[in-house]
Amino acid sequence: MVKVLLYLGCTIPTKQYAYEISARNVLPRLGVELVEFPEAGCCGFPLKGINKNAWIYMSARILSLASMRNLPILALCNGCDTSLRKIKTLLNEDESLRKYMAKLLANEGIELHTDVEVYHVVDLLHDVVGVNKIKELVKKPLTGIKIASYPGCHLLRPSDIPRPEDSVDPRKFDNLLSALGASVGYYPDKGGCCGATMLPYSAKYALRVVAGKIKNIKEFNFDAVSTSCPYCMEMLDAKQDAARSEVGDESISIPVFYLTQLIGLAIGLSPKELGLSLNLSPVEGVLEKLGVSLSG
Amino acid sequence: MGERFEPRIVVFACNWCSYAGIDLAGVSRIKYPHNVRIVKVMCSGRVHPEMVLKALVDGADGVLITGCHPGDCHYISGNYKTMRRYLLLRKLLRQLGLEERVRLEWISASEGDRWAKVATDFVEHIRRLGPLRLKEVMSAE
Amino acid sequence: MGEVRIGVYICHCGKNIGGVINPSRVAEFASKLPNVVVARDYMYMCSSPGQMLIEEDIKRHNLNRVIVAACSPRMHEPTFQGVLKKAGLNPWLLEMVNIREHVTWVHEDVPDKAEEKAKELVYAAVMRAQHLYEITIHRLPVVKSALVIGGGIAGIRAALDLANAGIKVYLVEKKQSIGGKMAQLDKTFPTLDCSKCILTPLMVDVARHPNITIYAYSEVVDVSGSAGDFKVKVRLKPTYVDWSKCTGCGYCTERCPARAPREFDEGLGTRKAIYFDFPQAVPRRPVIDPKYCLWFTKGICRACEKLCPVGAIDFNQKDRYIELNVGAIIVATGYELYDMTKLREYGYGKYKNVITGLQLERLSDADGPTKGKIVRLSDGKEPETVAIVLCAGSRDEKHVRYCCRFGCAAAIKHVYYVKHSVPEAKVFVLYTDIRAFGKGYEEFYQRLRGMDDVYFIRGRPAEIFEAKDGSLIFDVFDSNTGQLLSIKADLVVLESAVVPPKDWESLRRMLKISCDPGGFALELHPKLRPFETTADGIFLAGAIQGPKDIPDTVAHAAAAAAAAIGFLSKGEVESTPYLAVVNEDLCSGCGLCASVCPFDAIEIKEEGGRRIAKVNVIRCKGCGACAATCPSGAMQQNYFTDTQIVSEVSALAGGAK
Amino acid sequence: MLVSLEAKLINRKYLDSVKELVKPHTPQYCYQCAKCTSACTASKVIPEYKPHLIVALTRMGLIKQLLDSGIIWACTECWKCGEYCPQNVAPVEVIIALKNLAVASGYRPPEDLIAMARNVIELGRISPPIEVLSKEFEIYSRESLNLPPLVRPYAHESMRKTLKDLLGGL
Repeated sequence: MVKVLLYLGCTIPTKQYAYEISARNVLPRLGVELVEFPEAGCCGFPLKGINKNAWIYMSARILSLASMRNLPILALCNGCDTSLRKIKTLLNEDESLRKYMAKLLANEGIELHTDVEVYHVVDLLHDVVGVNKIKELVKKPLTGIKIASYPGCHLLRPSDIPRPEDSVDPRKFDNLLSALGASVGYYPDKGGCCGATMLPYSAKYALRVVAGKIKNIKEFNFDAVSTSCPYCMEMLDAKQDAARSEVGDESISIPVFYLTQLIGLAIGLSPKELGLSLNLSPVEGVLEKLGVSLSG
Repeated sequence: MGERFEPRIVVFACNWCSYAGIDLAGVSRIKYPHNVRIVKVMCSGRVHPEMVLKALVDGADGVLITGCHPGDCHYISGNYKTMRRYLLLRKLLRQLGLEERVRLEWISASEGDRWAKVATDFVEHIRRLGPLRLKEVMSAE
Repeated sequence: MGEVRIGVYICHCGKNIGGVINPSRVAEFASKLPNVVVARDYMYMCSSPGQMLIEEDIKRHNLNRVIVAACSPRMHEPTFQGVLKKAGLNPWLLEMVNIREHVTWVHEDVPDKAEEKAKELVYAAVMRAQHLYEITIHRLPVVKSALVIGGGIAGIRAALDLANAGIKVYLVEKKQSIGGKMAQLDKTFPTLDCSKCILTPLMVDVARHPNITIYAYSEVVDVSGSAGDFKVKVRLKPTYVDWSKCTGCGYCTERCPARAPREFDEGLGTRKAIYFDFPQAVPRRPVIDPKYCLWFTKGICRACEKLCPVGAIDFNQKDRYIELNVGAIIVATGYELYDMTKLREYGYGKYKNVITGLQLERLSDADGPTKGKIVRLSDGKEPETVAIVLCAGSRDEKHVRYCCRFGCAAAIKHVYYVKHSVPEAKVFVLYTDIRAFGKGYEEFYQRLRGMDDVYFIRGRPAEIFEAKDGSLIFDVFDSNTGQLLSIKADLVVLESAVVPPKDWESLRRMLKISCDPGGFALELHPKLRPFETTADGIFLAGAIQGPKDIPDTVAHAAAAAAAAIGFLSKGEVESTPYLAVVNEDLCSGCGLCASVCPFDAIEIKEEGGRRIAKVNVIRCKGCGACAATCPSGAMQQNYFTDTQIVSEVSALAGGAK
Repeated sequence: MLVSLEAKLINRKYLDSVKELVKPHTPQYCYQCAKCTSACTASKVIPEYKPHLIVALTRMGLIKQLLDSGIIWACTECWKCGEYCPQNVAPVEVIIALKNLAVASGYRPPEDLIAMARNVIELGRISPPIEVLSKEFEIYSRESLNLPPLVRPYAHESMRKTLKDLLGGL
C-alpha cells in the first residue's frame, strides 16, 4: 500500500472529469491510497510564458504544501509532473532563486521545502505498484486489442531532470498496457507532441498537429490510443472531430482512452466507474469487443 | 563600510598538470580572482607540510595545494603521497583551528575552467572566513 | 659564487602584458629590490634584440642571476636559458615569472590589482633568486631501438621510417594483423584509390624489413625505465597456433566449421573460428577464437589440428610474456568510432538500415559481406534513396565536443560509393558545414556535388523513425532552401564521431602521459611540438593525438619517427636538472627517501662506517618526493631546494615591502 | 529587405536579459545546424516558425522584429529542441525568455492565455469547473458526477497578491 497526495492540477478537475473519476476508482484498487489535496492550486505551467518566476512560485508552493503533509505527490497531469520536478531541480541547484522563492512564500506563511517525492501515474504504477501486481488483478484482459501508447511530451522531456519515462525509447506505458493483455507496438514519433500548448496561439494549427498524430498511429494499424495526460486527451479525443474537419480527412477517427480507464476495464470496473461516457472519440467498438456497453 | 577584504592566497601547483591547467585558464582568458599567487613545484609530492605552515605564518590567509588527478601523476604516485601528507596536515591544522584555511584540489592540464572555479570558490571561502593575521599574532608574542 | 648580481627583465609581450599593466613601473619597482643591479622592460623579450639585451647586460653588469617576467615558463624558459648559456652563465641561474598567463590574461578587468600582483611575483622571484645555484646536467647513453605501439597506417609508416634509419623496431599490434582502420576502408579520399592497394605493399615491407619485428595479437602490459632505456613487457596472447611452424597456407581457415561475427566487417559479415583478419593479413598466421571454436566451446572437432600439414595447432598455448629494451616509444594506437547507440534519436542498433560510415566501407568493399554491393541490411535490396548524416555525435555537448576531421570528406566519398554501386539512387547529404580543408578535398567536393541526384542539404535530422517497410523517415530543415523537408530513405549512413580506443586509458597510465579533454594523448605543444609528449622519449603518431585523416596521419607519423630518430641518434640522454641531491654530512641513512622514490633511484649505501643515501642520476626523474620526506633536510632537489621554495612562499605570503 | 545593423536594432539590453533568463544555456553557442527546427512540432504545421531562426535573431540582437511578429507564442513547449540541441542552447528556454521579455515590454500575449492567467489569480486554477457534454448530449458537472467540490487554494488572498505582482498589469 502506498499513500500519496492526489494532485489534480487545473484541467482535470475543471474539464477532464473522466480522468479524475477513473483515477479515483482504479488507483485504490491497485493499492494506492489517495489522500485529498484540495488546497493545492495550479502548478503554474501555463504562466511560464508570461513570467517564469510566476511558474516557479506556483510549483514551489505545491512542493512546500505537500511537504507540510509529509506525503509524496501523485500528479495525474504531465504538465504538473514536469513543473514540479523541474522546479524542484531548479530550486535545489540555484541558491539565490531558492532564497527569492522562500521570501515570497514566507509572506503567506509557507515555509519553502522541496524534499518531497513526485510521481506521475505512469511511474507510480510501473515502478512502485509494479506490473506484476497489476497483472494479478486483471479479470478481463484486453486481448486482441492493439493499443498505441501516447505518453505525451512532458512524460519524457526535458530529460535533464528526472522523468517518469525514457525520453527516446519510452517503455513503461507499453509495459503497463501489455500487463492488461493488450498488444502494443512501435509507431513513429511515439514521443511526439499533441499541440495543446499551441491552442491559445492558433486552434487551426494545433488541430493540424493532432490530425497528423492520429494519421501516423492509424497507419500502424492500432485499434485505439491511450494517454495519461489531460491535455493530450483533450486534443486527441475531444478535438478529434474538429481535427478531422480541419484537414478534411475522414480516416481520422480512433478511440482514445485514459490509461486509468483501460486498467479499470481490465480489472472489471463498469464504464460508469470510469467516466467512459465522457470520452468523445468512438470508443464503443473497443468496449463491444470487451463485452461491455456504455449504458451498462 | 570598509574596503572589501582581499585575502592573500598561496597556491602550490605541480608542473605537469595543475600549472599547465592554470596556464590554460590564461590562454582561454577565463577570469578568476587576482588573490592567488602560484608557486611552481615539479610535483605536488614535493610540498612539505612545513611550507604550508610557513605560508600561513608569514601572512597568507589560505593555502591551496594542487596536483594531478589520482592515477595521472607524471611521477607515478606523487599525488598519493600528497594526499596522505595532506590528511596528516589537516589533523594538525584542526588542532590549531586552521583546517578550513588549507585545501587540496586536483587540476589536470585540460581543466582551465575547473581551476578558475576552484580558485574562485576558495577565494570566496577564505573571504568569508576573514583575515588570518597569524603574522601579527606571532610578532605580538 | 660571491656577490649576488641580479638582472630583472619585464616583457610587454606587445599588448598582452603591456596593454594591461605598466611594465616600466614594474621594472622601476624591481630595480629597488635586494641585489638587483639592473631592471628593464622591453616590448618583446623573446625577440632577438630582446635576447641580445639580456646577453649584453650579463656581460656589462657581470650579472649572475637573471629574472625574466613574461609568459609562462612552459613557453620560453628554454629560450632564455639559451641566452644565459650564450653569455657564459649556467642556465639554471634563470628565474621566470609568469605575468602573462597568470596575470594579465586573467585579470585584465582589474589592471591595478594585476600590476600589484606582477610586482609581488617579481619580488618573490628576486627573493628566490638569491638562493639559485649552478646545476650540472649528467649525460647518459641511449638504447638504439624503438617500440611502436599500434600497427595501423601511423604505426606502419613510423616503423618503416625508423627501420630505414637503421633503428631496430618492435611493432606491437593487438589484432591478428597489422593494417588498422585503413585496411577496412574500400577507397580513400580525395583520389579514390583502393585503400588496400596502397596499404598492403607497406604491410609487406614491414614484414620483410630486417630491422622490424612484429608482435601481432599482442599487447603492452607494463612500461618501466625511462627515456633512452625503457623496459617494456609485452603479452603475446595465445593464438593456439604455433606461428613458428605455421606456413600461412590457410587450409585450416577454409575447413573450420565454426562461424563467428567478423570484426573486420564491423559485425556485418562472418568469419571462421580460426581466422585471418583479412586475406592480405600480415603476419599471415591465423589465430583461433576460443569463444567460437568448437573444441573450446563443446570439446569436439579439432579439424584444424588434424588437417594442418605442419602440425602447428596447439590448443594448450597460454599467455607468453617477453621483455623489450628500447630507447624510444611511438604511440600509434589510433581511434575508435563513438558508439552510435548513444546517439539514441537516430536509432542505430534499433533500426537495421541505419549504419555507420565504416559499415558502408565494408558494404562497398569487394572483400566485404555483400561482395561490394550496397544494400539495405533489412532485406538485401538495393537502396533507392540513401541519406548520409554528418556530425553524428560530433560537435555535440552531449556526446563528443570536437570535430572528427574526416567525416565531411568521408561523406563525399560515400556519395561516390552509393552512386557507383547504385547509379540511379538518390543521395541526400545532411551537413552542417562541409569542411573540405585538405589538398584536393574542395575539388573532390565540387566533383561529387555536380553529380545527378545528389542533394546537399544544410541541416541535421533530429529524430529518425522507421516506416513499415523498414525504410527510415525523418524531417530535416534545409537552411539553403529555407524548407522543412520530409525524407524517406532506404539506408541512413551516420558519419560517426571519433574517440580514443577503449583500452587506451590503461596504456596511457603505463606511459605516464597526459590527455586532453577528449581523452586523446596530450602533445607537448599543440602547434610546435604536436608529435612529442611531456614524457621524454615517448612520441605520438596519428589519431591518438586527435582525430586525423590518412594524409595527416602519415605526415604526423613520419614526423614522430623523425623526432624519435633525432632523439635516438644523439646517442645520449640528459639527466633531469631537477635531480635529488644529498648533503652527505646531514644524512643519517634512515632510508625514508628511498621508500618514497617511485623510480627506485635511491639506494642506502655503507660508506666510511655509516649509511648514506645515494642518488642514481639515470633513474631520478626529479619529482622531489624524497626531499619532502627527508626528516633532516639532507635530501634536497635541484632548483627546488627547501630554501628556494620557502623564500618564494614567504615573499608571496607576506607581500612586497 | 536590407536590415541595417544599427545600434538601435542590436539592442544589447534585450540580448543581455535573454542571456540572463536562459542561464546556464548559452544562445551564442548556436551554430545553426537547425536540428531544433528539424525536431520542432510547431514548424511542421507553421512554415514560418523556425526555432533556429529565433535563436539567430536573438543572438544578433534583432529581438524587436521577433517580438513584433508574435510568432514566439506558437511554441508548443514540447521540449524536443532542448532535448536534441547539440550545443545545449535549448531554443525552448530562449523562447520562454523572449515571451517573458515581450510581456514585460508591453506586448500582449494571446487572449486565451491572459484569461487563464486571470483565472489562476482569482480562482487558483486556469478555469472554473465547467459543464461538459457527453456524446449523447447529456450535460455533466462535478456535482452530477459526484466529484467533491473544488476549494480555493491555501492562503489564496496572499497568493493572489504575489501573483498579481509577478504577472504585472494583465
